[in-house]
Amino acid sequence: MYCDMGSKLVLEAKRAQQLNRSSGADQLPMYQDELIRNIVKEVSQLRKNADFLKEQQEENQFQDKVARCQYFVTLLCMERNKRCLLAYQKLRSDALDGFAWNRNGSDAISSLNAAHQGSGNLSHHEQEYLKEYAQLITDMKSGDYTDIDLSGSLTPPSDVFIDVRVLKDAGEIQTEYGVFNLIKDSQFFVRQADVERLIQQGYLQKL
Amino acid sequence: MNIDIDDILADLDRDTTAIDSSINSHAANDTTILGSDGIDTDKFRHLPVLSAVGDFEKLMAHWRNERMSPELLPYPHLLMERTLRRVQEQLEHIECVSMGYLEDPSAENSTSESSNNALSNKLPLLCMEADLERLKFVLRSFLRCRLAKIDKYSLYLRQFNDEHVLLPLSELLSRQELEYHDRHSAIMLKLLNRAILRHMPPELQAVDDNDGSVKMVDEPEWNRFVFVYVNGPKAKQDSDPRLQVNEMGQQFYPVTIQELQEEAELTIGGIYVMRYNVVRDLILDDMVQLI
Amino acid sequence: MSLPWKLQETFSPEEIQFIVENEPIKIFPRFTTRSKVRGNRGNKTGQTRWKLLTASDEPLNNLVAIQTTEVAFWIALLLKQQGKCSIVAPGWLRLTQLQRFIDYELKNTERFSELPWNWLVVAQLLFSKAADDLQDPVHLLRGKVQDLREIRLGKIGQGLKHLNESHLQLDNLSLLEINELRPFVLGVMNKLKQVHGSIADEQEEEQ
Amino acid sequence: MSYYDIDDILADANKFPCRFNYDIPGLGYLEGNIGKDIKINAKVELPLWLARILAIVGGDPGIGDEGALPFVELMAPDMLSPKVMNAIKSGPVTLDVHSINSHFYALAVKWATLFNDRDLVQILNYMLLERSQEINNFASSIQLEKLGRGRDMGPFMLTLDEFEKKLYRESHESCKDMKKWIVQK
Repeated sequence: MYCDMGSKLVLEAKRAQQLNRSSGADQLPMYQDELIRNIVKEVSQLRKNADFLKEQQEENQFQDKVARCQYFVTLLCMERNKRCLLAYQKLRSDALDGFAWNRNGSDAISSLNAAHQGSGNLSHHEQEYLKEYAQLITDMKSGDYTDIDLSGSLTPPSDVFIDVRVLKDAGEIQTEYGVFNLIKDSQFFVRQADVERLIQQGYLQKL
Repeated sequence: MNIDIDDILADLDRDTTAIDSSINSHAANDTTILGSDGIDTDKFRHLPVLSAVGDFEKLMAHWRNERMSPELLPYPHLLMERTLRRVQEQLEHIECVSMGYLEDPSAENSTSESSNNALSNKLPLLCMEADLERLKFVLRSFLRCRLAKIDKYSLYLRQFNDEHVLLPLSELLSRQELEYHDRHSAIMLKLLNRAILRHMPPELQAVDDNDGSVKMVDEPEWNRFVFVYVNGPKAKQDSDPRLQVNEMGQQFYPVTIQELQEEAELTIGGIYVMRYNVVRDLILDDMVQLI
Repeated sequence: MSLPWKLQETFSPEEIQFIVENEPIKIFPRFTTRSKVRGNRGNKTGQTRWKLLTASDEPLNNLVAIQTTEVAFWIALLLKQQGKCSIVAPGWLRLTQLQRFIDYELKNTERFSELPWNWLVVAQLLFSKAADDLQDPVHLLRGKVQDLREIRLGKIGQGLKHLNESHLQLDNLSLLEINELRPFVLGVMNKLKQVHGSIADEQEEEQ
Repeated sequence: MSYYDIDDILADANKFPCRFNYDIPGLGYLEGNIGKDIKINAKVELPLWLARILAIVGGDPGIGDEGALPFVELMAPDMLSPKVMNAIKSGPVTLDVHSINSHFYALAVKWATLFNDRDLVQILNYMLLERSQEINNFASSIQLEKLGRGRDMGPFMLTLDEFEKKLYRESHESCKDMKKWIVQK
């Protein structure tokens, strides 16, 4: 049956959605290149059928809808395939948007590459999209909104100053409250905003 | 730093609480006034006083409404302009103050105990930092929420300029948001075109075709349920002609749930779960708050 | 998405806490700021003037030790953390008062007692950060608050059978309780609305 | 409902029995006879995205659409059979909705819309309220330490359809976050 492949693709999208939400990790399953190409082929075939049916109708001057029903079904099949393809791609690009924000814009691709799975699961177009969207975030962060760090934490700052323990040597950091030498196992009372990235990177642990 | 406008404003604020109500009415129109400049020192004595704290309260209300409403609400241009300016000034101010501390030799420490003491001595600075972080958080969360909605309704917003004359896109969004909307739709469409649409027959290449068996352009879910708190007019003396009084002497807004052809009462001080479209006007007028 | 899906259409408990923290609360400061000359913003005297954007700074620039004043909750907690004040717990946060609320909850199965809209957040924050400022032993207060929460949750559970496609009035529920309920109540009511909407539209067409 | 809604697209892929009201040339492939015609009264299972449209379009514009039959007649699927409806009425909570159809509510609503089926709406209303209370019990009672994945969620959880699963998941997240917040304070 036409469009069965489309439904299969959407099932893949559902899987991607669940993976994304349950793990909370920045992950997407492999881009279904082959399945998509096959669906596109099916659409071309449907298109040929439709052209043929239309020609036939014009030759025979079929007027009534019943005679044109096959043509109508062919169009609906194409429409359905389009919806499946777009929904799949849209779900993935929405997930990519999330990656880009989590990774603070600019270095999205490289940090995705550095991460466990890399950007290999993305299509060529998706990689380019991610790069461009990351650039857009970087640009948004400058200008009028520079001061508020748009890609910063969305958890309210309940404790602006916190105690942290150093998990890995991280060298010296300069803050408004002086220089801190981050040596493994030492503890500090610091401004959370100053060390947020270090916590995310696993250098520091909030106590 | 020369004259600190906020200090003067703050002083004025204390002495002139009487004009508070005019601030409110001014602020209610906040979103529709465009192009007015930031307050300059010569003019500001003639303008209503807008305190930082009052603005923060308004920002909180905008943030909470934006987070819970299905639609993208109008960008509060003037409020945001004032607030962003204050953030910048406060950053400079804090830097200025902390420079003073850094020069103080007792502040140069790297052990936790002594920096603890040093921090305690800097209580006001610590507090100002925390205060600024809080403000930055709300601004960030507010804007990120708006960007998410701009993405969600990207195509719907594209039709905005011709269809909805009430508020053109350039007023609904900030300048930066407009740019974001343009650029993000462009790269999104590029992706969809390259990956899919260009492989489709010409008549199936649109992304905004609403004539197919499923509408392509998503509108906000106007009748989605929301939690609301009915606050009524801000100042007691301000009466709202829409208000009625029930047999128990309580003031309420009569509302109609169109789809069910049902009437309901929204009592002042009450908490309700209501369809968004039923309370939309009251929310935009600040008589009802999304919670 | 630029807003994580978990924050879409709801708040996190931390965000509710943030909202509540902006409310005023009474404190006994342990230090004085009033005597300083107003407008002295320099640091020559070692005294910095408080200048805030989200909360009134006037009381902070006019503190007199052991004289109660009202400041934003988050400031009270910050001062408390630094040992610079004690917090005046609200009147309802007493064993006798809480018992009265519990009695009311038990007696009135159809209504919620008129606890403040922020009671749960205020109680939890004071328990963990200002236990020594409470009038009654904190473990007993915790118990009462836990009882209240459970009784109210039970009542909410009972009330869920009244969910409908029209609207609901939920007076005296606190913001945190509403937020906890939100996904469920809205999920069910939106679905009920959809179920009933499926025939409502037809009805209009018939007319 | 959105164009990009994954669950709506999947729901639409479900097949419903249809009866053709016309002889239609070339559509034989719908019942596995490629190249053949479809005969009047032929009973064919069609995905809802197709059946829904064919059930409202048809007739002959030349004669005027008044009284013209649509291409197909949609027939009640098993998931809406009297047997299932009775099972809902007698014990909505013990019903294995998932095994009946994993998009039960979505499809039932689509059906009610197509046929203005008031009885179905009443049944759905009852079923939704009864089952959602049970869902809430599960969503709110599971304890923090039991959150490890793969743990026995109880047989009821396996009977949920996609809407119910989502409702459970979101309610559960909310209760869990709340419990975490309280423990941390």
